[in-house]
Amino acid sequence: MNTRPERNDEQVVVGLFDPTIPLSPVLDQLRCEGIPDYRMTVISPFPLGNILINGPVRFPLHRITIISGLFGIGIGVCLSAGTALLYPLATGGKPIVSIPVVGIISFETMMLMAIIGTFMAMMIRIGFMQQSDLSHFPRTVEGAVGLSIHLGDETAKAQAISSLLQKAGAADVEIRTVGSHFRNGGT
Amino acid sequence: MSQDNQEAHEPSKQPTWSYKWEMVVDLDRCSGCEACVVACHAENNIRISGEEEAAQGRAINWIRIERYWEGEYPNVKVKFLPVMCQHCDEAPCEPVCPVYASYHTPEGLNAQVYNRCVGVRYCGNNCPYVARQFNWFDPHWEEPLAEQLNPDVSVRSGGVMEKCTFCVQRIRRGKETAAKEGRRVRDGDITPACVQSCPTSALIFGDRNDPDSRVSHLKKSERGFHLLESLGTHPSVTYLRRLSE
Amino acid sequence: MGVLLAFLAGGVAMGIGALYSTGSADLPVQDQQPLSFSHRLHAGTLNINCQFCHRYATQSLVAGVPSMALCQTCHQSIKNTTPDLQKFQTFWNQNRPIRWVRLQRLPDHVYFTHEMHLLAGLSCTSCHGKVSRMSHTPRAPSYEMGWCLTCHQQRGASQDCWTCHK
Amino acid sequence: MTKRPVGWEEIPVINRNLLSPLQTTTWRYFLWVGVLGCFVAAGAGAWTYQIQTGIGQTDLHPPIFWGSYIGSFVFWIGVSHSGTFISGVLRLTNAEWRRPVTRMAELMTIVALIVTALFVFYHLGRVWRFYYLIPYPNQRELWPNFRSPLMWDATAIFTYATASTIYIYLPLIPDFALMRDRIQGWRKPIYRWLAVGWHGSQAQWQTLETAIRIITPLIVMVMISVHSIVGWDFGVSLVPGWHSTIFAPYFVVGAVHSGLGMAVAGLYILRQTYRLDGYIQEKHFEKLAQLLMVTTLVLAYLYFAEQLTVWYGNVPDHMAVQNSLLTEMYAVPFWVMVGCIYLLPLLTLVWPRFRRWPFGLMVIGLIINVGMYIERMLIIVPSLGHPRLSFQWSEYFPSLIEFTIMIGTLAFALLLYSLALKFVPAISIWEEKAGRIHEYKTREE
Repeated sequence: MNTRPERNDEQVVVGLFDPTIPLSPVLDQLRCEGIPDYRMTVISPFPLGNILINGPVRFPLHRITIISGLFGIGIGVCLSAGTALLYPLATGGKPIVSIPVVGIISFETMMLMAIIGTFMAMMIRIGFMQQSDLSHFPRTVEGAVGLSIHLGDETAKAQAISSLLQKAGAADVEIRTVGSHFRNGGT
Repeated sequence: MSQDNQEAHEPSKQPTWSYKWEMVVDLDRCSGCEACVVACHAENNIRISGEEEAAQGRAINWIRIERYWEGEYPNVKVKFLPVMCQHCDEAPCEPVCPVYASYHTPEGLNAQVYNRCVGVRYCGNNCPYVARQFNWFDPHWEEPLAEQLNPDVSVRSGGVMEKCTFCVQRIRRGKETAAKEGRRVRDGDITPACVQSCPTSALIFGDRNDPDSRVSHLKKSERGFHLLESLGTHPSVTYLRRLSE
Repeated sequence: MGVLLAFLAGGVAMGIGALYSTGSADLPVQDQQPLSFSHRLHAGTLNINCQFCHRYATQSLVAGVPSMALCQTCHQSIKNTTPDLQKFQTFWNQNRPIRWVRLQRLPDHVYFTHEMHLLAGLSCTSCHGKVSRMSHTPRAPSYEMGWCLTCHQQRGASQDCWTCHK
Repeated sequence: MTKRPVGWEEIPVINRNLLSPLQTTTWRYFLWVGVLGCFVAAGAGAWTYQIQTGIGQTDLHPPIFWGSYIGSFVFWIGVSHSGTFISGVLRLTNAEWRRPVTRMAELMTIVALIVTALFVFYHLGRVWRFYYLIPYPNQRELWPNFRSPLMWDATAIFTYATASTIYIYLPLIPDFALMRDRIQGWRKPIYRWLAVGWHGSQAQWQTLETAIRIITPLIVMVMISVHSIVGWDFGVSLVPGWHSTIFAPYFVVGAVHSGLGMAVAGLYILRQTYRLDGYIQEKHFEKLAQLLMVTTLVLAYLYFAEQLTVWYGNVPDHMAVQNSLLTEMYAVPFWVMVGCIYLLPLLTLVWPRFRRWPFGLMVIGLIINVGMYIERMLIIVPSLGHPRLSFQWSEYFPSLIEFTIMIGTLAFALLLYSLALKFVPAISIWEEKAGRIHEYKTREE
């Protein structure tokens, strides 16, 4: 899943495309060349909408939301009912464990936990997807859509792929070698 | 050492009695003299507000005599209504307190724990009798007035809600005396300051769980009513209607 | 720049805090008694009952500090060999009270009665510790609410707030 | 005024335009911040004075135990609904026009929530004991009383504040990444940290969008619950004039009403200050004006329903409150309020031409907020001033200290907002880009 290269001198072909050019045909061509999906990364300054790469396995974020929401209900019940039972003090004819109160507090803690849980899961997920600094192109900031292909062992394909990208309409193609000097922003 | 050897750790064998403190206010006897107000101030270390604050409506009184006028001069009739905390069984002030500073004691008293109070003042809003009073500033007594403070009642700092306690310090003492003698509190053992000072005996205090107590008898009077009874707060203070009406 | 600002802010806060806390903290110096009275000697070696000196414990809220006359019942027949005993005699001769520093304190909002606790069968040492082994009585650790509550729970005493709060 | 470019070439322009407020600061900004700082200092001084001497520095007295602080609390939490409503509900309904508006409104939410929390502290009689309100295990073995509506409130506001912070942060991540790349200096490491290694790969976009999609409906529900609970603070009490079932929905709509008003006003001011005419267009104002029209009508309907019920029921305790509003003590503020939040918006917003007039809308937005501030006070004071035992009837007007604190806090809100604008772009940059490309593509087809 994580494509961070193991070796230091891995080659990466990077193509920068005008965002109006549809990328799916390019990706299909690359697949024909025998590049597996997990070696390709599409980088854009805004979401492209349609999913281009069958990359990482779908992430069941909603399940985490539900689980942490249920956990939140538990917290709410503990707070509103549990603490009242720990030191029961009668107040104004209201029961020690008052159902509407438990409902209100549990609702709030459910929402709190669901949102925090979803957020944490998402952050961890995004953090894990932080690939090599190579996949970071400052030029995408200016509006280009980047397509990077990690070659892995097949370094010989570099030229072929680069011309393929050029033919597909890439504004700029670059072959980079992953090294430690790319650490800071990759320029 | 002699004390060490006699350490006794079995729970206390004191029998416990259940009490339900109640007050009866006979409006027919109330002359509006406000002796109760003064006595209450002295007994309960109530903050002296002064002229200026009184004008702002901030004078703290745990018991007040409300005056209602009827008719036009010279045919005026005045009605006095002593109002203190009604110690409601279903007190609206209690559940709204976020920190349990206001709660209901097992003896039916509506308690205010001053040191727990953070001063959100919701209880004050929700009391339909406006019986709750707030310390807007720290209290101050000129010397030597500070020497006459009641040591059994804590001095409330600023920012704290307070109200009539039925003189809980006297109740506590009465119960302790009774417990030492191994008996139940007798009717008349405990008199809150207002009751003690009322020259016309318009105020009567006692234990409703004691069927022979004076309050138990007076509560059954056909003159009896509760203040704002329709709100369903079940007050522990019963008023007796004036006879002249 | 940011770090500098943080340090500056922290320094100012600490300075203000230090100024603010001056005089409010309990310093060991403040606990210095006018005479070095030893509980170990009186309650331990001499085995005097606590309530011989603290005589009001069974009858009132406070245990009470003995009057100098009470001390004198024994001390009139004891030779003033130590400087402290001589100091004591000076106090007595000059008709001056000894201003003991109160070490066991409860806040104003707590209602505590020695009487009821002794009546319930507690001993002095349950709360005050083994004073018979203390040559210098230390300031009592703050009697916190949770500490009181634990005992009340164990012994089935009342846990109603108004039992102890006034 | 910036010319609005077409197509994807405009992306660098968007970057430049929207990041420029973060990179260049004029002397006017410093002056503005300085002036606000003075007001904040005055407010802080007033609060310190109040803590030292006592809460009696307010004009509160029995039976009016709540006053301007709680009124302001309700008002500010209402303002906080701007962000959640605009960005939550509009995101939920996939309204394309929301794009340039969301970030500003969300920032407003966060700032308003901070201010809201402040008013709780101003209000406390013994603010140094505020930790009694926090549920944590302690040696006293006592917990807060969750049966109290104030604890519901505390829980709800905590949830809302946390959720809103997360909710504004999520769409900020790509922008933080952009600023990490574009902005040098002391802010860069902060942005790097906040961008959590964002590089814009499709998988990251997918995860982020899923998270936003999940959290959006949740936060809309939280928003509704928060102001319902604020309404119940009043509604569940016994006080005549408060004890009403309509309070929860009425408060929610009222909150959205003032939130939208504030958003319109803020939008106009930002557009003028940072010359964002190319981004915030008349159509955005028009949409907001339409929403305002809806909230005005719904609010007026709910208000009428409440007052009608009281009037027809003719219960003396309740009538005392209503009479004091309609004809007696509080008649002037009441009718000003009616004019500000119902009549004026209705009379102006019905005109289609007015709805496209940004300046006019800003004025209406501010008037609505003045009206809503009065309305919050009028909910609290007349009701408390007329308890059932008429011997205790009383009146109240905020003291100088209260005014100073309220104004200082308003300045604090503006200051926070102004400072935030130097740290985050006022318009969500990536959403703006996505919107442009979306527009471009649909135009091509």
